[in-house]
Amino acid sequence: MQRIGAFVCWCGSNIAGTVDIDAVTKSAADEPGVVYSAEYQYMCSEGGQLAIRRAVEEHGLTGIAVCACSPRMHETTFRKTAAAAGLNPYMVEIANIREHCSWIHKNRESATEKATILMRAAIAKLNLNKPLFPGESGVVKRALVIGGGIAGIQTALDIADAGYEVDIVEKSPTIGGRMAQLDKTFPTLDCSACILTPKMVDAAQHDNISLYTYSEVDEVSGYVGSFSVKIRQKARSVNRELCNGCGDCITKCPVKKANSEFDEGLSKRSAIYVPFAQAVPNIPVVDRENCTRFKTGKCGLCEKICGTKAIDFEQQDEIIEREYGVIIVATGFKPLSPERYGEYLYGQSPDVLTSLEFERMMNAAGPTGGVLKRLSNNEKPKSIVFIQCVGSRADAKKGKTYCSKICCMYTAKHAMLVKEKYPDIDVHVFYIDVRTPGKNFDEFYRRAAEQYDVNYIKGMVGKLADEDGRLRVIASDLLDGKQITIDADLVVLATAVEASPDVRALGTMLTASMDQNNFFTEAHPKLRPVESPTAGIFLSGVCQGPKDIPETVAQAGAAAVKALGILSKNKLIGNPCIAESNELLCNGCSCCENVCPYGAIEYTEKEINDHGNRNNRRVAQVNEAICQGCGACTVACPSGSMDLKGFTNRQIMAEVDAICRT
Amino acid sequence: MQRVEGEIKQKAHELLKSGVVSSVLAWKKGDLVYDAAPAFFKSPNALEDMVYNGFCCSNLSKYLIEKDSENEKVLVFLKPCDTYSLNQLLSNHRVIKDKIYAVGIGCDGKIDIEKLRAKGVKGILEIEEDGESLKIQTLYGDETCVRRDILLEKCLNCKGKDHMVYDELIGSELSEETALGDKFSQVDELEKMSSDDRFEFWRCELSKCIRCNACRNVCPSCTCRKCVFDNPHSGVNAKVNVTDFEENMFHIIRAFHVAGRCSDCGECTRVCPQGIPLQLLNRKFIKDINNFYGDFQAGETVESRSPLFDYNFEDIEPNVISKGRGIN
Amino acid sequence: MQDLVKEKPFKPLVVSFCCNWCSYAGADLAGSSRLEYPAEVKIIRIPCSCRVDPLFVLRAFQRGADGVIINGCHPGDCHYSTGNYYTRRRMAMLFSMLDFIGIEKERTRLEWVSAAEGARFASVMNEFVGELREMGENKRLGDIRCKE
Amino acid sequence: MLKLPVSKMDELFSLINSERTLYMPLEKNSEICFDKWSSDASIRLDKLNTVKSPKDFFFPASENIAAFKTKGKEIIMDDIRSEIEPFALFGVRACDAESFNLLDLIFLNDKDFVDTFYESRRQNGIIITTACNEPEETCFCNVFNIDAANPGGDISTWIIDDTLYWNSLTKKGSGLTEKIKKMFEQADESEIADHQAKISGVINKLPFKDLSLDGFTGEALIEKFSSNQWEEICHTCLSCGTCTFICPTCHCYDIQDFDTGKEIHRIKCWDSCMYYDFTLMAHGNPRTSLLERFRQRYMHKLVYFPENNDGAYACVGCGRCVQKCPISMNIVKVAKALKYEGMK
Amino acid sequence: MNNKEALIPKLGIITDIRDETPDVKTFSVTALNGGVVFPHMPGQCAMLSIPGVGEAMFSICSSPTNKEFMEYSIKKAGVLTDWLHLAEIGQQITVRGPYGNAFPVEDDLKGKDILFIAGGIGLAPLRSVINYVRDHRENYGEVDIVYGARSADDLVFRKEIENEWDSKNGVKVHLTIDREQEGWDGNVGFVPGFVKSLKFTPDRTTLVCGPPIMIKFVLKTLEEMGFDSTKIYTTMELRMKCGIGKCGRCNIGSKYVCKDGPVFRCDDLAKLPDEY
Repeated sequence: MQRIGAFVCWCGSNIAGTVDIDAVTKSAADEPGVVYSAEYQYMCSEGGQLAIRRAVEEHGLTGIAVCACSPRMHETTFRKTAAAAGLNPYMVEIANIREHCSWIHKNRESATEKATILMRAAIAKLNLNKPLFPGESGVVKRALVIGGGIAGIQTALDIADAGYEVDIVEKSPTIGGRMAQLDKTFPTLDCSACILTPKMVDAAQHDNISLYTYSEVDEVSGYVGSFSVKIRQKARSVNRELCNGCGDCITKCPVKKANSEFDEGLSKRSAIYVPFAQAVPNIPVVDRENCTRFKTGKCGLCEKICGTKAIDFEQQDEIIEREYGVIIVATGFKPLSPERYGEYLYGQSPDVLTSLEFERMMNAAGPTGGVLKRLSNNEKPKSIVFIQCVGSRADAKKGKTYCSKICCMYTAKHAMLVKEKYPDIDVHVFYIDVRTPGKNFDEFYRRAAEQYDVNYIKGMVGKLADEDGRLRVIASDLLDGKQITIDADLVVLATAVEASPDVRALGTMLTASMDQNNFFTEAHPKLRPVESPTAGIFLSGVCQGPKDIPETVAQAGAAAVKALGILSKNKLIGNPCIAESNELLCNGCSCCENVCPYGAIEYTEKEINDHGNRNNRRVAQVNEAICQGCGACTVACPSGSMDLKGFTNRQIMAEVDAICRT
Repeated sequence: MQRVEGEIKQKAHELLKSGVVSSVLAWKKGDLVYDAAPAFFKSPNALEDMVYNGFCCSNLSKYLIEKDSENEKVLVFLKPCDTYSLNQLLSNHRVIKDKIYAVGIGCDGKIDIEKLRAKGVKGILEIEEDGESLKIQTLYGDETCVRRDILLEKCLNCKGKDHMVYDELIGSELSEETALGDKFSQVDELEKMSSDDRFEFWRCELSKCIRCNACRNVCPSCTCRKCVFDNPHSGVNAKVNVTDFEENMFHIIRAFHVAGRCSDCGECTRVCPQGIPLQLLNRKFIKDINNFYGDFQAGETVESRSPLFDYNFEDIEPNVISKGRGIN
Repeated sequence: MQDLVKEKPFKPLVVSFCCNWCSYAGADLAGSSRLEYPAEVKIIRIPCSCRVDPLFVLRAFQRGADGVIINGCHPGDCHYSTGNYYTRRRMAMLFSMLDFIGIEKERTRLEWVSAAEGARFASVMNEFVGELREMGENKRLGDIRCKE
Repeated sequence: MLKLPVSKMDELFSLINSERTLYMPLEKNSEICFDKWSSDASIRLDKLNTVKSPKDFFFPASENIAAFKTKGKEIIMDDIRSEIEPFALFGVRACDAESFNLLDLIFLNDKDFVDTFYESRRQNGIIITTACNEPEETCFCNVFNIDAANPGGDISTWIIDDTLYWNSLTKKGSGLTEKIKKMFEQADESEIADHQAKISGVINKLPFKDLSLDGFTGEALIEKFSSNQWEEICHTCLSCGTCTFICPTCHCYDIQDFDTGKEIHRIKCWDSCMYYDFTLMAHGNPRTSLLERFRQRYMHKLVYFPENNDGAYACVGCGRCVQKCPISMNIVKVAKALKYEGMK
Repeated sequence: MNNKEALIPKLGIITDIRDETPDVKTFSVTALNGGVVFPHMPGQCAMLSIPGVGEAMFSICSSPTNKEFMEYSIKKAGVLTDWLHLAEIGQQITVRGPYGNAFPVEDDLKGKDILFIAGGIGLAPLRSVINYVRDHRENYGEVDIVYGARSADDLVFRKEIENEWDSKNGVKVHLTIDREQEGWDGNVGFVPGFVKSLKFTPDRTTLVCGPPIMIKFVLKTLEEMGFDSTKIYTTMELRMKCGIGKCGRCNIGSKYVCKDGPVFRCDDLAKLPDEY
């Protein structure tokens, strides 16, 4: 039995104007558990709060029911008041008799009746309230960044600069990511490498940053503040400590036929290699699939040439176990492979390139040394056709339903770069819409179309046909409604941005939710765009959705700030209104686990004493640090063993009962 | 059937004797001809009373729940439809596969003695299966009956002759699909009625309920340690249905709590002493799930996840269903 | 004489569950915008629409409610990212079952109301109460003991 | 003894019904149970073995015994007891009629604690039994010395071909007979003898007719209680309440409060000793295991009850549990399994 | 209203609440217009209830000689008792009874030397007898009370024991607690061992009440000391609903605790199945 004080607020005339305060106050006194009821002009004012505190003291109240404005307005206020009066702050319930009553009803009689019922419901609930105590957990002052592209680098640098240690885990042998592959960046046309490589070096040299390249995340457990992660550092076959990066081994390697991932397969590399000249760290890696030593057991030239004895064919994958307070996902993207669209002849004609391949070709350090040529005959093309929206904005069966956001701009960039270098080449761009929202973006596109005379055609390309070595582009001009054909020497496909397909496994490990396109879901699409719904997991860059470089960097910084918000705390105070499992009732069926969006429910085998019967049972346990208190599990649980503190089954039923009591 | 019974006994004998299992869960012969009660057999000698015939209706998977706490392995015989329940129990972690040895056995439909009684046959002493017809000896003379006419409701909507999970199979060639047609036909019929008629129908049926909990306790998907209806702290507990509301609530919630997990094994209907067609409530949920979220058969695999614990961005809106009704 | 006894207009009792993050705020907005809707609607605040157990809905009817409406965030906007998707399935099942056993389907409803949709909240409530007024008292799913 | 052509039975029912409410086995929603007679009801006197025993006319599944209102610290108790209307049950089998005598032992015999709710129903109800024309294979009433051919109650009746024979056994019965006598003509007991013999003949062929309960006495209590047979037979019991609720002699009940919002009803309702929470207390449960609960039910029927009631078993052999138990467990099997325990 | 009906309660009012231990309170209850709600004999029980909260059986721990009010010492254990512990003076409750048999104060105990052995809250049912015996001191011989609890704080009726019972009128009280505790100079140790050390002669009539485990060991000790089980009484507690031997819960074998008990002579109890 509680000793409840009911306090009815006038809110000046806001409530008192329509609701008979006196009547509500009087009938509150008759409600079960109520030992004191009072009214006041403004409950939220200093005076009102004082009245509450005094009443708690004088009448030994155990709970406070305030009939006032929306709890969204002053619940916190009254909880503080309760705490100041020595009560648990969760022994407070608010009846919203302003927004939900006095402001919407004109008839005094019915408004008073409704206010009385709302008061009654709040008291009925309060009778079942129990003091709640938020859980506390410690914070490991270290961050993990998964992905070493520009997003990961930026986030890591920001966190490291703030004074916390960061580890970057990068799958490939070097950090740098997609941006390192780019030639120029829009809309300024500055050199991508020139702005990226210093950041890569910064990251490598930062005291607070440790790089784990050629590494992957194997296992994640724990929760915000203390994630425990297993990182698999794949065997490089090169001792990182001993290697001085001289490159002799690369020169000596007899295998020269491996496809260069960095050049999108347009050039070849040796079996022991660094992806590109500016790679960080500048330590080669043996590609065991192509290495003769690993294939046949013979060879070993690199080992012989190496002056520092850094080559180690026996090297094994190494598992590193670390604790982290936060994890930032920066897994980026990969361009969609257009092979599935037979109509574009990709993979059939060497003169059909993806934009990224084209980007490499235009790069002075690229496979052709920056010379634009047809790979079929090494001739300079006379006419180039760019096709946009390859795989983007398609129906779900054919490609991606979303707009990849960056293609319009990079295609304009490519067109412009071509025209600048080779003004005599005809450049055609097929587009559905040209989308240029962004600072100086539209100007950039117009410059391409107007100054550089790029032929923009609103149209859909139906198919390509190989006509005596030239590529016949058959398309419909949507503006004229006519079919047109253009003979091109080179066709460039602006392929969709696609989340790396292997991130789903990572998402599962992190219990971070993902959308059907394998992009990570943000906690709130508007208000929490860089946080995953899972506490302590943050999203940086394209892993959350297509973005250009400035947006990626901005989001990377934002993710860093959010992460720092946790790292800078010594203790995390949880929300006490979270799910709670009654182990005596739990039957271990996993229904709750299935619907928890946060992975906050774990099952353990535990000895349970059920009225003297002891046995081992599989029971659900809610991790206080992870649960956010949505209550999805409570309804999934058929036995009612899962309940939500602060909104228990009994409390909600009591409210229902009170409302329906006529 | 006799041959299969022999093989089953043989298998039970073999596994008990060799110590692979410490008990056998099967059916035991009683005094009355149609009496085949679920029973545990712990010694090879006891197996004499074991029986497998047209009256072995019980879905034995329910008895496997928490057998894991006893550090012993149980041999269980499961008809094809029972294996769906086992899978469901496995996926809900209520049964540990290692603790059981499941032998799938063939089934050609089981007989509902209540249907025979409803035909006015009294004083049943002997029943002889003669192909598709049954010869019944009673205290009041001999009767005959077409087997199909007195098959259990669940057999008329047989899920097929395949076992979903088993360690080995015996007599699966015996299996015969006995399904007569669309298992949703009765649900469809009800849906076609007016709301008033449906209300009337269910009032008549549910008012028969004596709240004996047989439907719940026999259900292999109802596996709560303590049902909300038994828990004084749940706020909805009650020993009997005092009002029609309690009848409705009990049956709606009973069906809802197993929606997406109910494999339609039909045990609830079989055991209801009052003959309430409880399967209709479960099948309504199954039909809705199939219509709204795609065909789903609970217990088909251990991995299958209840559609109620899943979602799609484009799921149908409840208001549309209740207004349109025409989503079928 | 009988003609003189004016029948009291039927006032349906409506229990409205509102998700704290969207609909409850939407209802607050309706209030601060002074948008009228019938006083018969009584709101219960819940953290997410997925907190609504079918038992709560039945409970409301048992205790004499004439209609129950559950309000949550629009699909995709759930504060907890997926809660309302589960609500949608659960309530689809429950409403369909209520309909199946002959309870007037119009007595139950699931609506998506965002924090910005004060006007919509008011209009949904007006519409719902309007329909309930036409339908009259809930006679099929009440507990006679609670109505006496 | 009186008699009446079966064709005039409707008239008879109508007449009885005008005097007191008449109940009998009727078919409703494909269920046959005792229900209020009306001229258009579907009467099923061929199916006296209703699934539910008629015990709920005297011991209803639930009844309000008190109502309270609370206000602050105050409790207001309302008198909610209502008068019981006079009624008659027609078509009660011999076994079911005997079950009321057993319930009387519980609810009426202890003069200090008479169950007055039961008492007033009993006082207001007249039991008109009907001999079983076709005992079923599940019947074993003869084991309890109940004669299906010669049923008890206040009035017994026989339906033989086209004639209804009527014989009052008690004062209450004669009282009713007096009022309707004009419809009948006199009959002689010899007229039903052949029929009774025929029924006895059938009973002699019943599978369980030779069930013996020798040795089920208080003396063998500990031996029966400690038998290891319980372990064997209880194992597959589902702990449902089917047997309890359809049993004409089971009489365990619970007392629960229901808050209607306006007042609190104190309800006395059927309960089953098979349920886990039947004996659950805040600090433990004397019967936690299925075995203990299962044993309690049958020990009560076969040992405890006779020990407390001069050897009367709490079973009348109606055969309902034999027919309806979901797992075909029943009192016959238990009695057979425990037959030799404690026998000297 | 039919007052004959045993299941329909009477109203009572809580007139006093005393804290005995951290989880035991003693409630004084009178009829609405004062006086006891009904007369009883020592050892009998009553059903107390708060409508809507629950109903449970409690031993009446006041002596029948107290005609002004009844007392119940109640340990916090479940929904109803939790509620009662939060109740205030003036709270009305419903009471029905008296139920069960009583200690044979007027026959078997008369003229005998009596030994009371209690543990924890188990003193509550015996208190009624003790006070009855004290009030009719001339009818009984020597009286010794052995009482133990987990700690000194868990001893109920401590003031009464020390101020009114001990060493008055030839009543001796022997207290013990399970473990050493600061400020305790009495005996330390479990009740059975303490009983043994006190070397009572086996001609005593003994009344035992306490937790089941204690009872078990006390009975064993008494047997060892040569006590005759026909002169040992104890009182049982099982789940009870009706209080009148009908609802079917509280039986041990064919005996109903609410009707045939709660007081059992140990030789009778030994004949019953071990299911309590």
